Amino acid sequence: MAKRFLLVVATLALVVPCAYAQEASSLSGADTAWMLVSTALVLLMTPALAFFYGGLVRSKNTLNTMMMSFVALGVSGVLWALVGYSLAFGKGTAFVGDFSMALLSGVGLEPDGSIPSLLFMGFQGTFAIITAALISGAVVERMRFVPYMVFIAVWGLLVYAPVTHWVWGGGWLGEMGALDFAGGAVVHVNAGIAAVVAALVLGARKDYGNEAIIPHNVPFVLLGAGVLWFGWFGFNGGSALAADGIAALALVNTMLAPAACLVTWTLLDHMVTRKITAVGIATAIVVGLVAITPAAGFVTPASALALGALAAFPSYFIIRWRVRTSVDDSLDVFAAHGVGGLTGALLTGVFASAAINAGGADGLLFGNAGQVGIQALSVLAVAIYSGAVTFVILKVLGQVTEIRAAADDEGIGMDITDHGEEAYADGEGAVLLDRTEVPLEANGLNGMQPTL
Amino acid sequence: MAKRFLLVVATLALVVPCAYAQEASSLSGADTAWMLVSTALVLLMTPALAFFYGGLVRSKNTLNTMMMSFVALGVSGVLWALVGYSLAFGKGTAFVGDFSMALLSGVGLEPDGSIPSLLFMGFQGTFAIITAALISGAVVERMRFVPYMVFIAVWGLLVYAPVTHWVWGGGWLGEMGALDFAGGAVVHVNAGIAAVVAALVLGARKDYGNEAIIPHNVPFVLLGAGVLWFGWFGFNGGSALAADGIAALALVNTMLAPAACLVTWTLLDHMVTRKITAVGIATAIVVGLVAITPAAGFVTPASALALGALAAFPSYFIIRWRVRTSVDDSLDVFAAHGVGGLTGALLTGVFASAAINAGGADGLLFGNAGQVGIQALSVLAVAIYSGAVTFVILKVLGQVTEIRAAADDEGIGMDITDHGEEAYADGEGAVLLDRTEVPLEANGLNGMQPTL
Amino acid sequence: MAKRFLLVVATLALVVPCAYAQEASSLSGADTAWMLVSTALVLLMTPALAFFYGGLVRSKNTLNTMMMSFVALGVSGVLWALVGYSLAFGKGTAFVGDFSMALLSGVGLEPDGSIPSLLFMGFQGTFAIITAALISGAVVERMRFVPYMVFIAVWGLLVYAPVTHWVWGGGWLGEMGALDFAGGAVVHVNAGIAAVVAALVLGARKDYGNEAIIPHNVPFVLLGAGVLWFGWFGFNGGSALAADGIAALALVNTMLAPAACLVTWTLLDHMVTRKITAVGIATAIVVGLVAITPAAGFVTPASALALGALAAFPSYFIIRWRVRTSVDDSLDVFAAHGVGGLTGALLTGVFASAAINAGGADGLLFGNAGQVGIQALSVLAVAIYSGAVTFVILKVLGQVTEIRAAADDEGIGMDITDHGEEAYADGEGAVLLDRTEVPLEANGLNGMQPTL
Amino acid sequence: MKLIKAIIRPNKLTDVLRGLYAAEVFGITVSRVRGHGGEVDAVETYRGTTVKMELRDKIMLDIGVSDSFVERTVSVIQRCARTGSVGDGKIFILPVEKVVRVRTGETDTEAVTPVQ
Amino acid sequence: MKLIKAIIRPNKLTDVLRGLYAAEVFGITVSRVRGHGGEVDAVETYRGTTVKMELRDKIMLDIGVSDSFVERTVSVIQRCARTGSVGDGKIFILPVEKVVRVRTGETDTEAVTPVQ
Amino acid sequence: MKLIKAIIRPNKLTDVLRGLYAAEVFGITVSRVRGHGGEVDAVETYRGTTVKMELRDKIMLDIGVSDSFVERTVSVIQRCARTGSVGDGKIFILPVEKVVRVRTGETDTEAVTPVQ
Ligand SMILES: Nc1ncnc2c1ncn2[C@@H]1O[C@H](COP(=O)(O)OP(=O)(O)O)[C@@H](O)[C@H]1O
Ligand SMILES: Nc1ncnc2c1ncn2[C@@H]1O[C@H](COP(=O)(O)OP(=O)(O)O)[C@@H](O)[C@H]1O
Ligand SMILES: Nc1ncnc2c1ncn2[C@@H]1O[C@H](COP(=O)(O)OP(=O)(O)O)[C@@H](O)[C@H]1O
Repeated sequence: MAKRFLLVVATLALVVPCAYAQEASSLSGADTAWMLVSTALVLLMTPALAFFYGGLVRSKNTLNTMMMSFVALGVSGVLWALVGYSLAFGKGTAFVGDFSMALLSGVGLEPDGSIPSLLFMGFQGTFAIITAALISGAVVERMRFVPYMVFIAVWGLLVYAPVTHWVWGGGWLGEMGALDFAGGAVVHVNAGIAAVVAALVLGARKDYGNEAIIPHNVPFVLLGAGVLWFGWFGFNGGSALAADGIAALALVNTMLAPAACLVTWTLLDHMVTRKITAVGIATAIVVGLVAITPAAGFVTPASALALGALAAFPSYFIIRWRVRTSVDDSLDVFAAHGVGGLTGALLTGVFASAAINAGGADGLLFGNAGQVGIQALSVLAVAIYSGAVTFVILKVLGQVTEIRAAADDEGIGMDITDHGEEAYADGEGAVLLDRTEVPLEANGLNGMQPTL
Repeated sequence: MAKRFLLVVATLALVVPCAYAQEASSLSGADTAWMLVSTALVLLMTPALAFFYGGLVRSKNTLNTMMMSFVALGVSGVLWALVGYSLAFGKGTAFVGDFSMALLSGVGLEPDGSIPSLLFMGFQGTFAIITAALISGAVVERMRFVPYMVFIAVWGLLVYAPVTHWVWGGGWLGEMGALDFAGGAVVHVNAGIAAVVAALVLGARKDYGNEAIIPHNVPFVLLGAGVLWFGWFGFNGGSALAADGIAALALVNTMLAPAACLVTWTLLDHMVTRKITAVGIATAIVVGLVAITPAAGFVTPASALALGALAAFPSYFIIRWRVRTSVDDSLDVFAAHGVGGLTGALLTGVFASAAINAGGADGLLFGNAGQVGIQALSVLAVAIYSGAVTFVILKVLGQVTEIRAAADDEGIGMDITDHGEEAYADGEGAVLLDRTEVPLEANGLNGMQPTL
Repeated sequence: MAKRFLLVVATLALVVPCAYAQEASSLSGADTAWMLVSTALVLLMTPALAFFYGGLVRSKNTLNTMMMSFVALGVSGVLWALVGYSLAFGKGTAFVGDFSMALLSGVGLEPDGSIPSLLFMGFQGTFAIITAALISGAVVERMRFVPYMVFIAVWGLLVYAPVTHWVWGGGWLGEMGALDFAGGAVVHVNAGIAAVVAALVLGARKDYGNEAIIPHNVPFVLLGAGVLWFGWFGFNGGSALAADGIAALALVNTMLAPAACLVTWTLLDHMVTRKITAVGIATAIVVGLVAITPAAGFVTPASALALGALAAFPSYFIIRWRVRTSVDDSLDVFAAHGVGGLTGALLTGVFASAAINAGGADGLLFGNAGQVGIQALSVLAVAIYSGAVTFVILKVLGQVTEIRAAADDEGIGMDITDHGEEAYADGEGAVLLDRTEVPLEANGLNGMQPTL
Repeated sequence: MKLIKAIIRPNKLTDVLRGLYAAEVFGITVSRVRGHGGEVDAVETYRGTTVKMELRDKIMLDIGVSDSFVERTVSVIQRCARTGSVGDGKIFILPVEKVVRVRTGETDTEAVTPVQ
Repeated sequence: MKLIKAIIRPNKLTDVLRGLYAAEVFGITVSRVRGHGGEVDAVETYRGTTVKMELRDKIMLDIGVSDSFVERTVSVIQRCARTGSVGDGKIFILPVEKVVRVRTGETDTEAVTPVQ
Repeated sequence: MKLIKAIIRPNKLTDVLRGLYAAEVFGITVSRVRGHGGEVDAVETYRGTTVKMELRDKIMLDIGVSDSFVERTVSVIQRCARTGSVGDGKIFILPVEKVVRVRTGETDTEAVTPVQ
């Protein structure tokens, strides 16, 4: 947390009244309260993502898609605590942390900044979880579930943890001055690139391009978008690591940018197709949220409005173009998160203002053109590393096992084939098995009277 | 925030230990933390409303109904930042603010009370959004979407902002001593009256009174009600603008009043129809929440229980009566919000106690009968202004464009006609278009191998 | 709150910087902020439970099931404020409180610890609500709704309030040193035992064991699980009653234990059935949450991981076994909450560490084998009392009225028979009644023009 | 005995049912179907994917009637389901060899006479 | 060849299916339908709007059988679907001119004989 | 006039519709059904309750055609719906006594000729 934390403390000192009490070694109840909430909010984003993604697929793959998010809560969460956190925030080198905090050794209730270091670990863990889950949008409806679990486990350690270290863990990108308030590059570009690579490695769904594959439950998509927005206040606001003015700035920007993106998207939709779509509005919210993520605590609210509005354009047109290609990035993770994150990261370099946040830097608009270059470089570095390592992981995994569902299974739907369940069932024609296999003891109990 | 803020600081001083640190010019981390959370909570109420409303309509209008809420997050949110906030909280006159803070000029991280003024702006913005969205319940299933967007944009500036100024922005109602803790008049009476006027101007749905129009997804209604309740803790609790005793009072009252309203409604339902309905329980929750809104920080918990229980009666019977009239206030915005807000505002005049909140006033029960009169006047003023201006806006808009969907479109359902989407689709018989329109570049990519 | 509060203040003093301001008689803004949020979070758990349970039943009983949770928000909430709180936290004896705080007399904004005592009442009230609602999972699809309401009303006063007093209200279990951070015994064992007793008294559903009764909406189950997790951060984190290191510990443990449980359950599912099920993952999350509840603020994060992983085993196999018996604990409340709570309570006795929380105690692993005994005794006491009194309440109630739905009604589904509603309706073949019964006044209005 | 299979618009169902009851036809089975015919297809767009919806929601009625009821049943449906625009639907009359009422085992005409 | 169209109660489906399998009738198509007949209508209330539900959930079975199977199929359905209360349903027997199995092109009796 | 009742796999619907349009068969009614035949049953588990799903999702087409169209309609369906694995479905050809177009009152062959 090193560098980032210093910035935050610096700005903190300007706005918090009880600043005298804010030595590096003491907890702040207020900051702790806000970070407790933020951690809960970011954790909620993963179930929200499950609904956003789950509503967009066909009903026969609903559960499979939702579980790709839910399982990350387990797999990525546990691995983060065991090693990921240490690889990301351990001292280590400029490129990766170390194992000094593996198994959470030394991560306790002592302050890290003004909050317990354990809480910082938990907060960062929720980021690791959702980043992995984001990738799933590119591989739904065809990737086998067990290889998927292995993939996100490995990816979290080999890709997410080092990239986090680069930017926030004292690594080279942070040192270089790259601004990434809450994860434009670390989370969104990273997941977006991994997604498109995974889509290419897996290949398109067999119906892709031949049949109309349309969302089975758009209200779920809206539910997901709404709750993602809510959770994102913790994502961006919590990245201030304190309940201070910067948190307020980040939170309000996280309200304004998606609002502006939504309005712009609505106008684009109306001009291009004469219809304003619900899936479009949901997508716009996410794109606006993604784009403001790297900038949230570094730009003024007016800039956030502009940034949100601008971010609509590239993602809007790339989504329209993508579906006409053979790249089956099924739920447009690249267009929404990769491109949105890129736009946001570059525009951070344009709009950042040291006047609003002394812990940040000035951007192009305030005379520091170089920041755009630094931003571009940070995105590029993350994209190349993430793309390459994701490719290798999947290819190796593909040697060990079949990562793609059989064509028949794809036809039947992965809910039945991989999970043995249906999302919506009415029980007609379902016949109970197993009654005869009741073990002896149970048979005894079976003989109990149904009512006492 | 003038007057209101003074009240709050006054009460704050009584209960916060570190009161010495609470000068007008310093931030409180704790208050900031709570207001960050409250802002997020109130924002979440608009998606929640989308589900509350969306579940109550027929499935062919699900997305249209939900988007009427979601689009307010963009339109009303952006306009609030651009001008609405300044019109509401700018110094101005007793009747409306000014443009001094337009484009958020001068709204930064400096304290307004004990929180950053930007955060106060954001918090108030979430109120502007949901108030606009509330109105949509009266016009669903028949109002064209683009005119609706224009309507809420204009309404937010011409109705919501001035009325807010009257009560909270230093305007005449606040000066007069009207008590409105979190928006009984500003939000609920205001939206409720606008809703019934809009329903009358638009006319009834063509099937209204002829066909049974019943909720297509009651679980969504319950989801909406549950999440609204959750968000309302920020709405009412956050209106204390501090993490103090008054916030606790407001929050606990916001828990008790709906609970009491729910129990009363349940008994009424059982006595009148012999059935306790889920839509009834969801409605009761909302009515209880609406009724406690103006009173939340001014009455004791025991009064909140009484107030919640009493509030069930008028709304319950007005809903039953309304459906037998020709007034197609489709989702009973008037009965729930207009009447609930009125009941709450008047009962605030009855139950308010200066003993529990020195920043408030005594009500009828504590010897100050005049307060009921002030409350009645404030509701009346808001109702007349809101009704009249809403009428004018819609009539003018009706001159410019057709605000009502064609009868055929109403028959088909607005999801398809206005949004080109279906809420629940299985893709059967859907044929992919556009493959031939692939631009050249894309065609190139089209030739890419499906797997690397 | 007596004993528990002292522990908390003790630990508080160690970690909060402004400790000098933390006398028993002063409020802390930060702690208040966190407890405001926690109260809101726990309240949200009951709607979440409605979805968790509602998704697991057949669609014809969706609303009935959901309303069993929602109605607790009213019934249990109101009764808690009227008497329950006083019975639980009034001084009284070692076995039950008294009526000293009935009608909330004396429960105001004065501090109880570092938060307003009213807020403590509200926070505890949300626990009373969800505990009652939990039981409903055992009686869904067959218990009549009005008797159910009476049951939870009485149960809250005769079972929940006394048991709470034993552990947290200064009663004998607390005095004895039983560790129950957020309600392993008070909430989960208590509800789990009541559930299985209720299932036995009511008898199995008529289709149970003959027909396949399968979940009608698994996404709702996942939604419920996701939101329950989110709310549980308030449940466990808020039980620290302060925004301090212990809250952080409890919250992070509440993140890690379910994650570990989820991973273990996933592996079990894969080994036993070759499929990883969504209902399984949702169940695992709940079991992990239940198990960490008594331990959350007393064990290290590493212990939380172990505890979560271990807790998967008993619940997993008991669920598999239970469905082969004649005990129709329909949604496995016993296996998830009773057994999960038991496992958690015992493992708290194993993993508790006074080093991480001086307000707790050492467990078996840290040389204090006796703690396991105390834990076992506390679970046993709660189980016996809860089981016996639940049995008596239901038997008495069964004398007064029919508590079980008629077989025909069970066949039709309780949504129609008890609530006169359908969860999902398309209005086909629905005919509007009542138009002729319009009262005279309404008829007048009926004659109004549809458009102005 | 005949089986009358009618495909109609969903929003005409209420009218048709009322008409049938008035004509003393009480035994009716209704299903939700989708149909393709001469109607213009709706175009929908999901994130840039444009699709043509070639099927429209329709309602199918299956009505078993004794021979003497055929004509009036058909004419009620024709009258009540008609809007005049393309898409109003079709009526098929199929021969039936035997009808059985499950509850009583009554057959043919007795089987379709409603209980009082 | 005949097509047996049976309308039954949803909660009798499991029993009927078991009965049919026991009678060696394996080719069955099932649809969810709603029916109006002699049953009492349910009344529902939504926020003061009272509605009468004139249609009850039913299941329709379509079973193509060769002539020799008609009788036993009908009697199985009659036996397994009966509760004795109004609403048990109807069975229609329709003549079929030809049956084709898509997979093999087999027709008529061969088409409805299940694969081993 | 005949009514062709075809049961096919859901994922073959698009192909079959395309084939039918190409063969100038435009009037089609589609319903979602479930079928039991020779396919292996899916096994599902919900919290330890293991169930066998004996019904598979299928699509039923109802197509009213004049006699001259019967053969080509059947052959299009056979061709487009075939995968070769068990479960491809069946086609039933039923006699129809009369067809009426609701909108115009036209009957029989005119009734099934699509509007231009
Ligand atoms: N030949 C047919 N066989 C089966 N169903 C048909 C046939 N023709 C039409 N239908 C059904 O009737 C509906 C309306 O038919 P359409 O041709 O669009 O209108 P119209 O009958 O007014 O000319 C279609 O959507 C379809 O469901
Ligand atoms: N004449 C009919 N044509 C088509 N379906 C019918 C007919 N009569 C009854 N049905 C179907 O059978 C169901 C049960 O019929 P009903 O008359 O209520 O009971 P019962 O057969 O026991 O007298 C109805 O809901 C309807 O779906
Ligand atoms: N005799 C029948 N009557 C009605 N529907 C049938 C009959 N036989 C098969 N079907 C339907 O056709 C589907 C496929 O039949 P099946 O016997 O599984 O495969 P195949 O036709 O390839 O041998 C079934 O799922 C069922 O819906």
